[in-house]
Amino acid sequence: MDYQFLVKTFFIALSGVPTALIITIVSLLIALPLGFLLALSRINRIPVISQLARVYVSFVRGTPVIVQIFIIFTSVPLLLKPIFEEYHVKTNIYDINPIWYAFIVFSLNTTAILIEVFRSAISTVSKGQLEAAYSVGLNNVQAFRRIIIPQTLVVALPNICTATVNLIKATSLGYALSLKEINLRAQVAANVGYNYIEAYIDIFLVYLLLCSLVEYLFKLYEKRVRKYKAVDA
Amino acid sequence: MLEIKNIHKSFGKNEILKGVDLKIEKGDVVVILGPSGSGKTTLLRCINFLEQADEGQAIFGDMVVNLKSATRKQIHQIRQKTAFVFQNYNLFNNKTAIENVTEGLIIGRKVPKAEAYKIGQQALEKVGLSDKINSYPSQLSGGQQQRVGIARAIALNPDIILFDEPTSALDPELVGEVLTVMKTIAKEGTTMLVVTHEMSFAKDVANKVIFMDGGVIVEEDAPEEIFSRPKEERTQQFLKRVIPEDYIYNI
Amino acid sequence: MLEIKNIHKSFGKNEILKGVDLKIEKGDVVVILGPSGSGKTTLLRCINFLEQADEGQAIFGDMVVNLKSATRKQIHQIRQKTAFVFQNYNLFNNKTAIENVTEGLIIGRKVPKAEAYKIGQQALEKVGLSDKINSYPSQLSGGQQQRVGIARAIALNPDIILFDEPTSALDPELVGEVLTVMKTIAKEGTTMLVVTHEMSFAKDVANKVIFMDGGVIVEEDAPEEIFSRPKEERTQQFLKRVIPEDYIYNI
Amino acid sequence: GCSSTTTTGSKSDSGDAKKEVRTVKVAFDQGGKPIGYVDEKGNPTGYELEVMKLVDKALPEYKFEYVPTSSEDLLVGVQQGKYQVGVKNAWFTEERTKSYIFPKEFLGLSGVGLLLKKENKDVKDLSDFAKKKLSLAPIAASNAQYTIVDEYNQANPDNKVKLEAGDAFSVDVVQWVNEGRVDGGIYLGATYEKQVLAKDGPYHNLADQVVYNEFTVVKTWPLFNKKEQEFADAYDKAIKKLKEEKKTNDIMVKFYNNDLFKLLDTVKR
Amino acid sequence: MEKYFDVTYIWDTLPQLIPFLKVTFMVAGLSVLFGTILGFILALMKLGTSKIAKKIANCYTTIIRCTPSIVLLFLVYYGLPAIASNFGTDLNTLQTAVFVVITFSIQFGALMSEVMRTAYEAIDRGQFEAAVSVGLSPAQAFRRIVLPQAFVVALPNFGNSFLELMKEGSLAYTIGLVDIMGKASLIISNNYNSHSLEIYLGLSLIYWVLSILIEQLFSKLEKIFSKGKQLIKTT
Ligand SMILES: Nc1ncnc2c1ncn2[C@@H]1O[C@H](COP(=O)(O)OP(=O)(O)OP(=O)(O)O)[C@@H](O)[C@H]1O
Ligand SMILES: Nc1ncnc2c1ncn2[C@@H]1O[C@H](COP(=O)(O)OP(=O)(O)OP(=O)(O)O)[C@@H](O)[C@H]1O
Ligand SMILES: [Mg+2]
Ligand SMILES: [Mg+2]
Repeated sequence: MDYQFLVKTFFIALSGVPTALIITIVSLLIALPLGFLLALSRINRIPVISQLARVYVSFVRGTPVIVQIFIIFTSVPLLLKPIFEEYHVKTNIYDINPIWYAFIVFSLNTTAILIEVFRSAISTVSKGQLEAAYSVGLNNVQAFRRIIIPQTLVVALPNICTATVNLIKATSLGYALSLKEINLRAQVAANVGYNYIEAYIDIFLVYLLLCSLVEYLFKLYEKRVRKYKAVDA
Repeated sequence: MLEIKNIHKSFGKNEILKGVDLKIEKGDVVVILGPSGSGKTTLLRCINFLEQADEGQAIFGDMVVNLKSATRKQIHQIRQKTAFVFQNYNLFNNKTAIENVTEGLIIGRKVPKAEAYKIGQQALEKVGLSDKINSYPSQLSGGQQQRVGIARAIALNPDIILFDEPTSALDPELVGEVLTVMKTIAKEGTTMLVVTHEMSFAKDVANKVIFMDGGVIVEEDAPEEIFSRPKEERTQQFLKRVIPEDYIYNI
Repeated sequence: MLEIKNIHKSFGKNEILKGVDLKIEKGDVVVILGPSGSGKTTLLRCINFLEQADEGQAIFGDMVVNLKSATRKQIHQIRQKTAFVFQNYNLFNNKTAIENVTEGLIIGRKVPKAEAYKIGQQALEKVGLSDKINSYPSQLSGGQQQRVGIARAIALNPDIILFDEPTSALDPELVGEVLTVMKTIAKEGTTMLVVTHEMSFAKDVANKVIFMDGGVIVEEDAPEEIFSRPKEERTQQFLKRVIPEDYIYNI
Repeated sequence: GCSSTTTTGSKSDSGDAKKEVRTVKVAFDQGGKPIGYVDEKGNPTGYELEVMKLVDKALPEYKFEYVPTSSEDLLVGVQQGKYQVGVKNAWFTEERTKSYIFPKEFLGLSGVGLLLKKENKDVKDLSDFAKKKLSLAPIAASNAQYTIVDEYNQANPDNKVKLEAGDAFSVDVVQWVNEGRVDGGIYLGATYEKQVLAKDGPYHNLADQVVYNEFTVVKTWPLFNKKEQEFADAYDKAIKKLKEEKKTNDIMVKFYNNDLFKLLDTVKR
Repeated sequence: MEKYFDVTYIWDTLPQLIPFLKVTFMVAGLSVLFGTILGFILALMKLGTSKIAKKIANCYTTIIRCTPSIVLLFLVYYGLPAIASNFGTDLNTLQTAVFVVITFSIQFGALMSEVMRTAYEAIDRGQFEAAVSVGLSPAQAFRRIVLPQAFVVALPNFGNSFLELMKEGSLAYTIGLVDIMGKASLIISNNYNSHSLEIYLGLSLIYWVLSILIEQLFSKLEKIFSKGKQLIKTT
């Protein structure tokens, strides 16, 4: 075991954290509202959208993320290129930073998971809450923003936490997109002297730190938003 | 002030309301009685558009609204003029008592925050909960929750308050609390339409009692009349069941 | 038949039962009254070891059990002699009515299946539910569920049945159903210890009424006595609140 | 958790070592056609494996057991002693001798070049490539080709090639170059032969669109676990003989359509 | 795009991939079996009265949840033999599949412990109390009343975790165990990395169909086991 390398690579792996976090945050920013809206469409059985959402969820949940990454990474440029050419878009599609692919894949993926999370969470908020909001003169948007969403969030929070932790872990697959995230940085460092054992230990430590920190923050936040639940008996 | 005409409502094939007419004047306290499933809740909900009626008209002052094809704006207007007190309170779980009361004012009516708080405090005081202003619903007893529910309704200063069995989810001992509050605001001249099983309230406070069964109004009259001399047989039967003779004590 | 001595129970720092003594003879129907939080439920639960008391004795026929340090075997024996009817029914959701009733017989008492079914059927018949034998709790109304709960208790043929507000989760109209059943089995001589707010039941059926407050027994007496001439002030206050004077009608 | 002091395989339980046949695990990168791969019938084959099979025959005191795996696992596994030796078209670097034994005798040769679009056919090596500021397909970090570019960059800090690590599985160099997704990729001569030049190659239809400019030939080595000096010595003896008998040349022609041994004099590393 | 994309590759791959489902199922099946047992033990620790046991179980769950599967796989594949060799046992001769199953059992156990804990807590305590009040022993009450109901609550989550596991199983390829995903990779590399898009599409098709089948199976199971429950929510 090369301890010097172990320490050095730990910091190299750590320098991949921002990349992992950016992907995570962007994906969540897209997936949270989208997942919520699609969950509503499924609950209210809005035709077409609801069925599409269903197929979409089942595909995304049914196939490995790495395969999804591959499909998006390979096919998006192939599909876009003729469109770009047709409309004389100047940008070279291959100059796009691969992080955009990561945004697409992980947002799509997280959205699918959050649809299910929100679907069950929304159904725990009783219909009476919405009716009461209407009865005091709130409109739909107001009722959702002020009454339903805050309550849904509390129920959904533990599952959102799980989804976030899984998302952070999944960003390690970003190496397939040549993204300089935690995993890839450590592996590149390991390649020089083939110090893979040390590299994997470092990857393990960085993810453990990162994810338990995220979990901890979620717990704190959960405590805050749960305050209205008082001391449940 | 409020007139409902020929309201019909079905769930699937089940016709629940079969043409109900109703007229309430300003300051009236109207109590609706009737067996379970007779459509009392449905009637109230249709008035407040929590259900969409299949047919019928509501006349609110000079506003005439078709209950089936009301526009969003009309619905909003009617909801601004009414308030609803739910059987199981339906307080906003994520808001404190005062926030529950002011929510509709601040967000729905755009009343300035400070003013809304003042109105809210007065309303909570009226129901005797000045000391629970910052409690969450989960920290209140059922009776207290329902009193917040009533405060929420009166704070809106609506033309009419609809009550759907406001005491039936309460322990017998807490019923008193809520009835007292209701009596107080009734005596202040608030117009109220109340579905309840509390005969004492009907007898003491109402100036009209309506007996519903099977989706129609069977009988309506002043409370003294209906309790002592019910004309219809169904009314008699019902009253007998709800007020059993052996319930009479002389303490 | 059952004697409880000096039962104490605290939750954390909160002392809920502060030394309660109780004596029930065979065939007695004892009703416990008292304001919310006075410890009525806790008392019943301690007798059935659903809570472990901190101090106290139970004397069951010739069996003397220390409530704090009872062995598993003693607990099991006492539970075999008692049955509990819960406020919110607590029927086994995954079992039909008849399975609910026979579960304790077949599994707990090792009664052969066929015999257990016969007993179960009789019990369900007694509560008027012969036609609901194969319904799941979710398919029954609240009153029906509670009647299954009572059938489950009487099928065990226990020495004593403990009732904890068996009607308070019911709609006012369904209360009658359950009270009628309770009256019937009381008249058959079953020993019962009943926490209830139903004064009519207490008055008609009980041969002893106990009034509890603040974790102690304030007063106990025959129902006629306690209702018409309560000795303690707290009892008077309580009864006034629960049986409001204006609740009296002459139809 | 991990110790490099792990005792190796079955050595300990052979009482009198001389007579008993020792089974050793030979790990190989199963995705490395035509260097090492698993054929349709599930048999391990490829240039490096066929040579190892001959080495096995020449060493009666050893019995080779071939373990197909990924390149990452092979590297960790040999270092840990899970496998006694690994072949994966590995090249020599000084740092790696800290983790593995490189024997005296190399195992094979590998032609490395740039795969380019036809119009860039005059880009002959990495320095041309860098000068023109062309973009390079990502290479898996554990791949030897990554090292070649990396070393070039360290040697030529003012004329660097933009090097990105990625993953082999998602990169289809020929197609990417042809599409224009990248300008070029580091490629193995052997693969180019089989994939594009061969009549039945899957990208034979692109033979007119892309070119392959070889810029170097390197030796490839088996990696031995640090404790396997004795085994490495035995390997050296056996392979030396095979090379003298030209057996390795035949196998190379069979798998690479090309005999790189002819160029051995020009090979620097 | 037509130049590269050749649909026939999708259909041609399917029959080559399908036999390797066997491996996928074997890994998933065994991991579910052992993982469920482990999860049960962990759930007991979390629900029990011992504070230390609770701490240990929670810590375990956090660590495992925070470790990417591939890293866990390597830690088990190399860590276990390294630890065992300190005790004089040689685990390197074990089959690769064993390590894969151990890895995913460890992971599935952590997931399941949470699923089981929440399912248990979702069952009203009154059910247990009613059962002991009719004279069942605590063990009988648990087995006959609480467990069957908790099982129904846990089923959907169990199904989700199962799907998750099946997909993660594809990582086994990294240490040389060829399941359906591994086979796809092999086909691609035997094609010199060409037409990988089509092959992966074929692969995802199989995964998708499989997951739909599993989902259906679980919702059927849920219906069968939740007799008596179906009306609760609709009132
Ligand atoms: N959303 C609904 N869908 C289908 N049927 C409904 C719905 N809401 C109410 N019903 C049915 O309409 C009938 C009348 O219900 P309603 O709640 O108005 O009665 P009610 O007079 O308020 O009775 P209670 O005293 O029990 O509250 C009942 O038979 C009920 O089953
Ligand atoms: N598990 C518990 N932990 C802490 N406090 C408890 C617990 N159970 C009951 N209490 C407290 O004990 C007190 C008495 O409760 P108990 O349920 O016995 O009253 P009760 O007389 O049955 O009242 P009610 O008529 O409302 O049912 C209450 O203040 C309650 O908050
Ligand atoms: Mg109603
Ligand atoms: Mg109680």
